[in-house]
Amino acid sequence: MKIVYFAWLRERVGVPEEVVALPDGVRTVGEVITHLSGLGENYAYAFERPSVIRAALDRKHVPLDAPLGEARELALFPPMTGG
Amino acid sequence: MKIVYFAWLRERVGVPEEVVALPDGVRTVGEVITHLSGLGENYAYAFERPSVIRAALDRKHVPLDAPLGEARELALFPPMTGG
Amino acid sequence: MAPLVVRLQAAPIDVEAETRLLSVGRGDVGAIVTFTGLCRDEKGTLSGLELEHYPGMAEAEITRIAEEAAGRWPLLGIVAIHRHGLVAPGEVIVLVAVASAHRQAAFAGAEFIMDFLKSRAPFWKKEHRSDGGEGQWVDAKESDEAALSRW
Amino acid sequence: MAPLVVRLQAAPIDVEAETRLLSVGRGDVGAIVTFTGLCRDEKGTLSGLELEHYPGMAEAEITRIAEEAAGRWPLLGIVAIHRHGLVAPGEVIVLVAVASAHRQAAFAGAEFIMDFLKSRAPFWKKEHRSDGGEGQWVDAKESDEAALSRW
Repeated sequence: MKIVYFAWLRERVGVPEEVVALPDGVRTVGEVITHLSGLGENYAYAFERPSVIRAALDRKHVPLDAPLGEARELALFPPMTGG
Repeated sequence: MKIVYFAWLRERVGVPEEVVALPDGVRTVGEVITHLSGLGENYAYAFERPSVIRAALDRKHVPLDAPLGEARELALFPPMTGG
Repeated sequence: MAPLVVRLQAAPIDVEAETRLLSVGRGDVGAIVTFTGLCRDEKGTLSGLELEHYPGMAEAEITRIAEEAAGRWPLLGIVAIHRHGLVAPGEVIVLVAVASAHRQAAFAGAEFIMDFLKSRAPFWKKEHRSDGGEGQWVDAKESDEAALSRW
Repeated sequence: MAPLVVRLQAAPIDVEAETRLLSVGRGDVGAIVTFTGLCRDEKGTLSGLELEHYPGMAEAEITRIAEEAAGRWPLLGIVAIHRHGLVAPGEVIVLVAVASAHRQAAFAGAEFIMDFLKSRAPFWKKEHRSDGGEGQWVDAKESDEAALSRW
């Protein structure tokens, strides 16, 4: 699955986007985050406080318990600070 | 006392301002309006609905039961429609 | 509070120039809310509005309202300019612009000033009809008086 | 609903030109509320803000918010323009301008759009420090999230 990162999440992970092969049991956004957290120190640091992470599937906001469904792009980012 | 009129009150009275000698018993704005109403048809028409009249004494809003006190200028006008 | 500009004028209002004063050369302003009230043509029936005012009281009353707003919210500047005389459709009748560090205060200040200006500043509008007929004085709206109760 | 302009741009925003579109050549607009959010310098400690956004989603999300506002109030036009990239103190980060026949709808529409834009549009601000040190990512404010509950 294509995953894109923004702001300090992007800086901590170290790449703006990547394609990640997800294990079969990973079906929700929250499960993706748990999976990513185990991929290395940079990921563990990026996701150390999962509760602050916001997510979008195919560019629409979703809660962390949202199923991935047929989505092609998952975006993970901190709370937004535009405006 | 100097009395100034605005908008349709000015049009109905027929003058923008005038000096009116007030009888001794006239001590409040409302009493001035009652007195003016008896001065002629134009006044009676202007003040036919006293409840819609707004007033200012020396350029400060006052209720109709406000005493005239030492005020030099009484303004009478319809509800305001600026902005 | 920083700059407070209150003015009545017969000439058209230069919204951009008046509003620019609120932020030029300063780094503390984070939000500016600008309200402009425009003359409508009421589906083509009006050629304009004649704005009558009470000289001396109008400017004082708007100043009083603006200072009240400055006391309620942390504002960094207020501009309030009102036309008098004949105004054509599409022209600005009133400009209220409020600066603050943050948006909530700027919005609240601008709405407060407009709500009180509508019902407390001594201006009256008379319609000028496109067909040349005698225009009517605009009636005050009860909703404008009611709007004050929330403050 | 009439014109809906939503745009992201790296270039400075021409507030006057963008807002003029809402009223030029029409007689039905009686009120325009304009919000501009400006880059603050935080008492001289910042040389600017870097605005990161999610291309593709940012414009779509602002459009969605603007259309929601247009469904709630009788609006006659909306302009919403957001900068991205580096913005200097005093420059406009975001412009939201809303036209309506009357002021209440224009104020409500502009505040609604700004409240949701703040917490829902995918933008993130990073500080650039005047002293050249590493700047921080701006933290989201709880008050911005809380502001949504009133709508």
